[in-house]
Amino acid sequence: MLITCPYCGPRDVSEFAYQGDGNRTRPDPASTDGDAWHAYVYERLNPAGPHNEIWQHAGGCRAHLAVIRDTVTHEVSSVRFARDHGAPAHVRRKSGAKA
Amino acid sequence: MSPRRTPSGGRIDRLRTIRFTFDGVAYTGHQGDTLASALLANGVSLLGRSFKYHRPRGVLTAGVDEPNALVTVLRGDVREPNLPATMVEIYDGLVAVSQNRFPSLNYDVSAVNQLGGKVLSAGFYYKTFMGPVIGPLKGTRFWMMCEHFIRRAAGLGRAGQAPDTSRYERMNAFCDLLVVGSGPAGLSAAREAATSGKRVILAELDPQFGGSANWSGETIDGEPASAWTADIIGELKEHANVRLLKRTTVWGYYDGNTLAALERVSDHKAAAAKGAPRHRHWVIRAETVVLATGAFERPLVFPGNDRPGVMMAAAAMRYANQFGVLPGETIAVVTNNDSAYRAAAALNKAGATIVAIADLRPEISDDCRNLARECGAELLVGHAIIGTEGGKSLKGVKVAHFDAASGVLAGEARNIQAECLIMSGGWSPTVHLASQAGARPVWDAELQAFLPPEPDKGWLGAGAFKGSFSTAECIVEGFVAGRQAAGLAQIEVETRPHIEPAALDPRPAPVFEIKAKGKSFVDFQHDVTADDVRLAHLEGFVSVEHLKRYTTLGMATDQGKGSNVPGLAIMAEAVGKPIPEVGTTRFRPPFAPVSVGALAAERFGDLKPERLTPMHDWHIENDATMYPAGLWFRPMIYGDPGETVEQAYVREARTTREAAGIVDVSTLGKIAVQGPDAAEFLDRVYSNVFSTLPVGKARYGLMLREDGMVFDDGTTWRLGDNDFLMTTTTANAGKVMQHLEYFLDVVWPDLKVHVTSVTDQWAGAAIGGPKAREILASCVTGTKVDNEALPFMGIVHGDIAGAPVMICRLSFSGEMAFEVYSGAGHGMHVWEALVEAGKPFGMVPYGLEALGTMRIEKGHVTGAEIDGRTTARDLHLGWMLSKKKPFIGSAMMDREGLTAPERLELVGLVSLDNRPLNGGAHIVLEADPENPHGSLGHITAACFSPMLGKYIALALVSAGKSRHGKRAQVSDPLRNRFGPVEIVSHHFFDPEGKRMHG
Amino acid sequence: MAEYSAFSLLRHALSGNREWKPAWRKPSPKPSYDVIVIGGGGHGLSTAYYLAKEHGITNVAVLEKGYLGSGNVGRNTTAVRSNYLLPQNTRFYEHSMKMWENLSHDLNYNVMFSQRGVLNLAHTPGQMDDLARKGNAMRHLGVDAHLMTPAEIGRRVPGLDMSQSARFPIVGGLMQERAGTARHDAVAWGYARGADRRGVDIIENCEVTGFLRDGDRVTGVTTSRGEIRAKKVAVAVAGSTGQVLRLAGIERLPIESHVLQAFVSESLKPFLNTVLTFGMGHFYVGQSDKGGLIYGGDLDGYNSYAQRGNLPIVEEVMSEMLAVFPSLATIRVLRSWGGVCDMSMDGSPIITTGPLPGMYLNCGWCYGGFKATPASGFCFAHTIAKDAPHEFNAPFTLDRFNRGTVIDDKGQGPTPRMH
Amino acid sequence: MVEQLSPLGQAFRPGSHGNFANGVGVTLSEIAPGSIVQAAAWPGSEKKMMAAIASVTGLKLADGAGAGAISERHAAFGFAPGKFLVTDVFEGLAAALAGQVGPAIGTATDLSHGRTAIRIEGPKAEWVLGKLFAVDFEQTAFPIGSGISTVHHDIFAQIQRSGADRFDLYVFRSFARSFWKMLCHAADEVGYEVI
Ligand SMILES: Cc1cc2nc3c(=O)[nH]c(=O)nc-3n(C[C@H](O)[C@H](O)[C@H](O)COP(=O)(O)OP(=O)(O)OC[C@H]3O[C@@H](n4cnc5c(N)ncnc54)[C@H](O)[C@@H]3O)c2cc1C
Ligand SMILES: NC(=O)c1ccc[n+]([C@@H]2O[C@H](COP(=O)([O-])OP(=O)(O)OC[C@H]3O[C@@H](n4cnc5c(N)ncnc54)[C@H](O)[C@@H]3O)[C@@H](O)[C@H]2O)c1
Ligand SMILES: Cc1cc2nc3c(=O)[nH]c(=O)nc-3n(C[C@H](O)[C@H](O)[C@H](O)COP(=O)(O)O)c2cc1C
Ligand SMILES: [Zn+2]
Repeated sequence: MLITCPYCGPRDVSEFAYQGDGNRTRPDPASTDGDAWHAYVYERLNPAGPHNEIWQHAGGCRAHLAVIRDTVTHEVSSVRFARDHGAPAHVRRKSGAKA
Repeated sequence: MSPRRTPSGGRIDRLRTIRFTFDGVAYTGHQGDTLASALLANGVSLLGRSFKYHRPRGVLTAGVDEPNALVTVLRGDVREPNLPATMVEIYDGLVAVSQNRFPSLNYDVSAVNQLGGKVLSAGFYYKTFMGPVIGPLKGTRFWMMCEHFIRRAAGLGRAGQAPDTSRYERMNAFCDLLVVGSGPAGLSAAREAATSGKRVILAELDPQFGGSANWSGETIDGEPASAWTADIIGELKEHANVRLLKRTTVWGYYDGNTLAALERVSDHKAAAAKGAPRHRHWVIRAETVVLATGAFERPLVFPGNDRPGVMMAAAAMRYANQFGVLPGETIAVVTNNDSAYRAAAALNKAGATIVAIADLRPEISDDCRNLARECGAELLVGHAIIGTEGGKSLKGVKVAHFDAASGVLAGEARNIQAECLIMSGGWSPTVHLASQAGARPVWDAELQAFLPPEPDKGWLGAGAFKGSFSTAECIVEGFVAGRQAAGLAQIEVETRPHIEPAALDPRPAPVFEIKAKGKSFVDFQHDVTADDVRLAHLEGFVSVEHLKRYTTLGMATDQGKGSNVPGLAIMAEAVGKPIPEVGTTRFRPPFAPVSVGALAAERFGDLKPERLTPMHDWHIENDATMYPAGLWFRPMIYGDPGETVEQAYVREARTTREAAGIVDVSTLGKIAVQGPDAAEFLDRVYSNVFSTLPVGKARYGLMLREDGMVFDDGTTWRLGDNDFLMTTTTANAGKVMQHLEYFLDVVWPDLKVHVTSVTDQWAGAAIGGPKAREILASCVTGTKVDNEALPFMGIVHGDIAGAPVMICRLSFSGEMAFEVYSGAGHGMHVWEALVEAGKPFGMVPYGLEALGTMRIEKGHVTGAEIDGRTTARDLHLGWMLSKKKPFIGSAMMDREGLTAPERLELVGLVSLDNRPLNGGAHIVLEADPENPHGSLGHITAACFSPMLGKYIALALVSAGKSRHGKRAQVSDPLRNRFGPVEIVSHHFFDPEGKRMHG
Repeated sequence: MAEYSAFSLLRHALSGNREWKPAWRKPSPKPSYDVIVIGGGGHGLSTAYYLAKEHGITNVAVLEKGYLGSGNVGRNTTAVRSNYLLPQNTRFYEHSMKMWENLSHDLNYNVMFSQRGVLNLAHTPGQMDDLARKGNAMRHLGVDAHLMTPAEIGRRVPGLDMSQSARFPIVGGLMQERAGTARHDAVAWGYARGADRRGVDIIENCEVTGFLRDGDRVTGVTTSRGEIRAKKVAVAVAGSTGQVLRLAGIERLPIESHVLQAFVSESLKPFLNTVLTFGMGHFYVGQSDKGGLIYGGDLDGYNSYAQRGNLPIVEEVMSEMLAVFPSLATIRVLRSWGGVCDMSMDGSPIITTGPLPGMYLNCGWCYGGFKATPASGFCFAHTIAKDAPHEFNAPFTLDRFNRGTVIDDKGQGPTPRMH
Repeated sequence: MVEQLSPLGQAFRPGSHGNFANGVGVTLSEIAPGSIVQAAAWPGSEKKMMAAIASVTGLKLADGAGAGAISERHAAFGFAPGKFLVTDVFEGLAAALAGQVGPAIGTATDLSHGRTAIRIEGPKAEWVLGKLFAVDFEQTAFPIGSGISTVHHDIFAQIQRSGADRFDLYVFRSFARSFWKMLCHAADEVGYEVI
C-alpha cells in the first residue's frame, strides 16, 4: 500500500503510523458529558468501504494526514494534511483557540 | 538405463562438466543443467517420495510447478530442504540428498502406508484416535500418544540447526513498467516499452530469458526462437532505462502495485561472490505491470499416473530441446489436446522412439495425424491409459478404448512397453499474480481453463497468461501491452510474426480423469486421489475450499499449480455442476516458496539496531554489565571481580547515599517544546500546571491517557519563556512524542508549538549523594551551584572542562542530586571530568540496579507501576491532578471503575523473613503453597535496601493503603517463595525529603 | 456405537468408503426459528451446539454467508491457552481449556487438540518478572504455569538461539503445558456436525443483509436466501461485527476490524513440539502435524475488511522468526493469508444481551478467540437461553467502557491495534 | 572549544573494504558539520523562515517540498511542512538563526550534537541506499540539493542529495554506530572506502 503524503509524495505504508478513526469529535475539554467522552474515546465508526482516517507520516515528515481509504480494497482516494482538514472545524476552534 | 543424454543438441554447455552428488553418489552434468535434467541424463529416475504413502516419485515437470522431485541441498551443515530438483541449477560440488524416506530412497519402510489405502482416506484423522473416555488415556492423552507417532512420520525435508552464514538483502526499486515473464509475450512487451525511455524492469524466474522460446523448437520470422530471444535481450541491454532480472520470481502482488520478487543471486554458484547475497528480496513499485507469465500444463488423472517415468509432455520436450536429455528411450503419449504431438515430435527428433500416442479424443486433426506419423508412433485415437506398470520406474502402460463423451472404457486392455509416458491434460494460464491483485479468474469453456478477467487495476496481460497459446499471438499481445503500458500510441502490427511450425489447435477435450481401477492421483505430493475427492463430496465437503481443506488438495509445496483444475473438475462432475459453479480456490502469496532469510534481509542476524549513549564505550571499558532497555543499552552494575549482582548494587547504592554516585541518564526521552503557546500546551497535556513555572526552573509532571490512566511522568524544564525541555521515561519517549504531535496536529492545530526530539542532542549524567554538590562545585565553571544559585528544581548553565553544560538540581535517588546535561558530542568528555572530580570524594558510577534500589527506597514509580492499568490515585499521585483546568484524561479519570475502593494501590513491602522478594510475586493474606489462591496484588519491584538493611519491595495491592502496618504473605508458587511481609507506605526512606533538599 | 471410530473407519474402508454420510445436512432455511445465530464460525457453531445440548433449544439456524469456517476459525494459528494476566480473562479461558480437554469425545470428532504447551520467551530480567506475575496470577486461579530456565528451554526447543550474545538473548520463559493447538477446521466441522445431529439447521451461502424489526425489537433477518424470523437473533460474526450491526442501525461500537496475517512454511520433519512466542516483538510459531510451521506476528495495523495482508508485516514477522531461530533462514514460506479480527478497545471480548431487544452479541475476540470457541459458545448459549450472562462472561459487558471496568490485559488503553 | 566526539567509535575503520572486483562502488565518510539546526516556521511564515535562512547562510531555497541548496559552507533543505534542516561547517549557527527567527516566525532548534551526518558518494550510492530505504533515489525523482525524510525500520533519516552521486544522511546520534555498520554491510557487495 502506498500513501501519497502531500509533502513527501508517495511512500510505502511502512513509513506511516495509523492513528485511527478520523470521524471522532473530541468534546470540549471542559465538558463533563460522559457519553460524549465515551463516544470519543471508545467508539469507532468501522465502515466497510471508504473511511476517514488519521495517519501520521511517522517515518517521514511526521505530519498527520487525513486520509480517505477504502477498508475493503485498501485504495486511498484522498490524502490531506490533518491540521487543515482533520477534525471538524468547530472542534478545533473551540478547544484550540487561545482566547 | 532409460533416460539419457542425447549426443547433441540442447542449450547446455557440453564442454563444461560439473560434478555433484545426489544421496552420496557422484554424478556429472553440464553447465546449464538443473539437478533434474542432470539426474535424468544420468539415468536416475527415482528422485523422491510422496507425503502420505511414500510412493516412489520421479520428475514430473521442468519448472516451479514440480510436486514430486523435492530434494534437500546441503552447504556444509546448512540444509535447504524441499527444493524442486527442476529449479536447482547444478554447480561444482553441489550436494543434494533425497528426503522423506527411511532408510533410503530406494527402500523406504513407510511405503507400507500404501497398504492402509482406503483407511487412510481423506479426513480419516477426524474420525479416530480419540481414545477412551475414562481411564489413564482419557482426555487428550490417547490422541497425543498417537500424534507422537504421526509426527514422527510427518513432514517432508528436514530443517537444519546450523545457522545459515549467507547474506540476504532487500532492494527497493521503482519503475514505470514491470514485465513479469520473459517468454515471447514478455520480451515483446519489454522491447516496445524500452523504446519509450520509461523505466522498465523485466523479471524472469528462470536462469535465462526467453521462456518457452528456449525450447519450443520454433522459428520466428525464420530465425530460431532462441536466437530471436537473444537479439531482443541484446537490444534491451543497450537501454539504460531497462533492468533485466533473471532468476527472479515475482511472488507477491500487494496493494498499491507493490510487487515482491525473489532474486536467487548465488544459489547456482559454489560460493557467493564477496559481499554478495544469496537471495535478494526486491520490492518493486511499478506504475504498471505486464503479466506475461505463461501457462502450466496439467496432468491427467488415471491409475498409476504418479509412477516415475510419467512426465508432463511439455516438460519432456523441454528436457530434450533445452537440456539434451531424453526422459526415456521408448516413450508413450497420452493427451486430450494437440500440444503433446509437438512434444512427441521433438522427443522423436532427439532420438526417442515414440511407441504410441493415446489420444482421449474421438477425432483429431490432420496436423496431429501427420505429426504422429512423422514420429512413427502408433496412433490410438479414442484411447486412454488405464494403468502403468513397473516398480520405481515405468516399464509399460495399459491402454484401452475410451469414449470421451461418457468416460466409458471399452474392450480389452492392451499393454505397451515404454520407459516413459508423457501426458497433457491441457493448460492452465498462470493467473496467480492477477488473482493476488484481486482479479477473479473466469472459466473459458473453449480452452477448458481459468483465464484472467479484463484488467481493471494496475496490470495488463499478454500471451499464454491470457490463454493465447500461439507464439504469434503472444508476440503481438506483448507488443500491444508493452506500448500501452509505456503510454505509447498503439500502432498496427505491420506483419504478424511468422512462426514455424504453424500453431496447432489449443482447445483440449474436456476430459480430466480416466476412471479405472487403481489409485489415480490428483495432487501428487499430497497423495490426494480422485477417490478422495469423491469421498469429500460424499461427506458434504463440496465447496472447493472445503474440498481443499478436507483432502489437502493444492496445499502442498506446489500449491496445486497442476492439480487444482483436475481436482475441481472431478468435484464438479460429482456434484453434477459445471466447473465454474464449483469455483476455484484463492491464490495467495507467495507464487512460489520464498526463503525466510530473504524476507528478513539485512535484519537477519541483526533484528534491531543498538541505541548507544554518548558514554557507552566508557561503560564497557569500566566493566559495566549492560542491560537492554528497549533498543538502548544501559549499565546494570559496574561489578567488581567476584561480586554478585546484589553485592554490586548494594555497594553502589550505599556509596551513593554515603558519598556520591554518578549514573548515565542520557536515555531519558527529551523533547523540545517551543513556541508562544508552549506553556498553554503543557497545561493541557500534563495533569498539573506548567504555565506558572518560572524560567530557570523544572517541575515534575504527570500525563494521563485520554481514558484517565497514567501515561508517563518526567520533569520539564523551562529554559525560556517559549522554550521548554520535557523529559520522559526511556521506554515511553517515542509514544509521548507521538501523543504530543497528534494533539498539536489534529486536535489543537491553532497552538503555536513545535515539538522536536532532542533525546540525542543531550548527554545526561546524574550525580547524587551528600558529596554531590562539592564534586560539582569542584569542576563547574561559570556558575555557582550552591543553594542560592541552584535551589531545588533550579537550572543553571556553566562549563565543565571547557564544555558547556546545563545543570538541573533534581533527584530520583532521593539524594542531593544534579542532572548535568551537555551536548552529546561532549558527553564522554564531561562524564570523564565528573568522574575525575568525584574521585577524591569516593564517588562511584552506578547502574540501573542501584538506581532501582534507591527509587524503591523512595517509593518513586516507573514503568513497572505505570503499566497502563494504574490511575494517578492508585499511585498516590492524586495531588498532581489539577482541579483548576481540564487536561488530557481529566474527563475520564473519575469513572466508577477507576475509583473503586478495591483497586490495586501502590504500597511498600518489607520482607519479614529476611529473604529476597521477587518482582511478579503475588500477595495473599494466608499463603497456601499447595493450592495458591486469593491474590490481593503483586510485587512490581524489589531489592535489598542498604539503608533499611532489609529486603523490601513496591507492590500494587488491592485497597493497599488501608492495609498499611498489616501483615500479609508473599505467594510466589512459580519460584516456590512464600513468607511473611509487612505492608507499609511506599515511602521507605527519608519520607520528608530532607536529603535532597539538604 | 459411535458414528466415528477406528472400527467404523475400517468398516467403511472395506465397503469402498461409499457409505459415509455428509458431516452436516444442507437444509434450506425454514421461515422461522427460535434462535438464529448469524455467523458460521467457531463461535456461532458452538453456540448452536450448546443451545441444543445444554438448553434443549434445537429449533436453531446458523446462517453463514460463505462456506462454513470461511472466517477466522479457518484461518487462525490454532494456539489454545489460558495464560492471561487478569482474573476475568483467566477464569473464562481456563473454563474453555477444560472444555477443550474433552472436546473430541464430546463431539465424537477428533479436533486434534494437542496439549504440547505454549512457551512465552523472556529476554530481560524485567520481562521475567512480568511473566512471573502472569504465571503466578494463573497459579492463584488454579491454572498450570511454570517458569523455565534457558537450559530447559534449549533442551525443549532445538534450533533456538540460546547464545547470550544474541541481540535479544533468551533469559527464560513461562510455560503452560496444558496449552497447545487444535486442528482449526476440524473444530468448525465437528461443532457443525454435532449441532446438525441435534437438529440445528446449518445454512451456508446465506448472507444476512438486514434485520427485521418490531420497533426496537429484532424479530428476524433478511438474507440472500430470503426472510427468516426468529425469537432471538444472536450475532457471532467476529471481524464482520461492524458490518452486521450497521445493518441494525448501530453505527459505532468499541470495535475496529483489523487484518492479521498468518504464514505456513513448507512441510518439515517436526522439530518444534510446542508453541513459542518471542518476547521482543509479536512473533509466535508452532508446527502442525503435517510439518508446516504455522506462524504470525503483529496486525497490519489499520482498519481492514480485506482478508489480505501487506508486505512490511511479512518482512517483520520473518525477521523476528530468525531472531529466535537463525537456522531457519533457508526454510521457505509456502503461503500467507489474512483474517479480519474484531479488535476491542481493551483487548477483551464482549458477550452480552443486546444491544437491541431480541439481539445478542458476541464479539471483540481480537486475535485470540479460537481458544475461546468452546467457552464462548457455552456462555453465549447460556446468555441467549437465560437472557442473562453466565458467571464466566458476566464481566464481558458492552457498558464496561462507560463504567471504566475495562479488562485490559496488555495495559494499552483504547488503541485496538495494540492489544 | 571541546571537539565533538564521533559516535561511530571503533566501527569507523578507514580504508578499503568489501568486494573490489569492479572498483570502489562508494566512499563513506562522516562529515561532522559544526552546526546542524532545525528551523521550523509556523504555518504561513514559511517564506519568512526561508528569508531568515537566506540571510544567515546565503542559501536561497526554492518553493516546494524538499527544496534545498548547498554552498561550500552551508547546506539547507526542507524535510517537513515548514521545517528545514540547516547546516554550517562552523559552530554557532543555532544562535545566529535564533537571532533572525523571532517567535512570530517559528523556532530554531539546535541539533548539532543530536544528529550525525554521514556522506555516501560514488557510482553505486543509489544502489546501496536502495537497499535500506523505500525511496526512489534516481536523480529525476530526487534532484541535487533536495532533501527528504525517511526511515530504515527504527532509524529515522533525513537525506540530502548533495551531488550527482553524493548523498548526505542525517541520523539520530544514538543510532549512528548501528546505522554506519549497516551501511558498510550494504556497501560490501560493491566495495567501499571509508575516509
Ligand atoms: C491470522 C489469525 C491468527 C489467529 N490466531 C489465533 C490463535 O492462535 N489462537 C486463538 O485463540 N485465536 C486466534 N485467532 C483469532 C480467532 O481465529 C478468532 O478470534 C475466532 O475464530 C473468531 O470467532 P469465530 O470463529 O466465530 O469467527 P469467524 O470464523 O470469523 O466466524 C464469523 C463468521 O461470520 C460470517 N459472517 C459475517 N458476516 C455475515 C453475514 N452478514 N451473514 C452471515 N454470516 C456472516 C463469516 O463469514 C464468518 O464465517 C487468530 C485470528 C487470525 C485472523
Ligand atoms: N497449447 C499450446 O500449444 C500452448 C500452451 C501454452 C503455451 N504455449 C506456447 O508457450 C508460449 C507462451 O508464451 P508466453 O510468453 O506467454 O509464456 P512463456 O511460457 O514462454 O513465458 C512465461 C515466462 O514467465 C516466467 N514466469 C512465470 N511466472 C513468473 C513469475 N511469477 N515471476 C517471474 N517469471 C515468471 C516463466 O518462467 C516463463 O519463462 C508460446 O510460444 C505458446 O505457443 C503453447
Ligand atoms: C493452521 C493452518 C495450517 C495451514 N497449513 C497450510 C498448508 O500446509 N498448506 C497450504 O497451502 N495452506 C495452509 N494453510 C492456509 C490455507 O491454505 C488458507 O490460506 C487459509 O485457510 C486461509 O484461507 P484463504 O487463503 O482461502 O483465504 C493453513 C492454514 C492454517 C490456519
Ligand atoms: Zn510526509
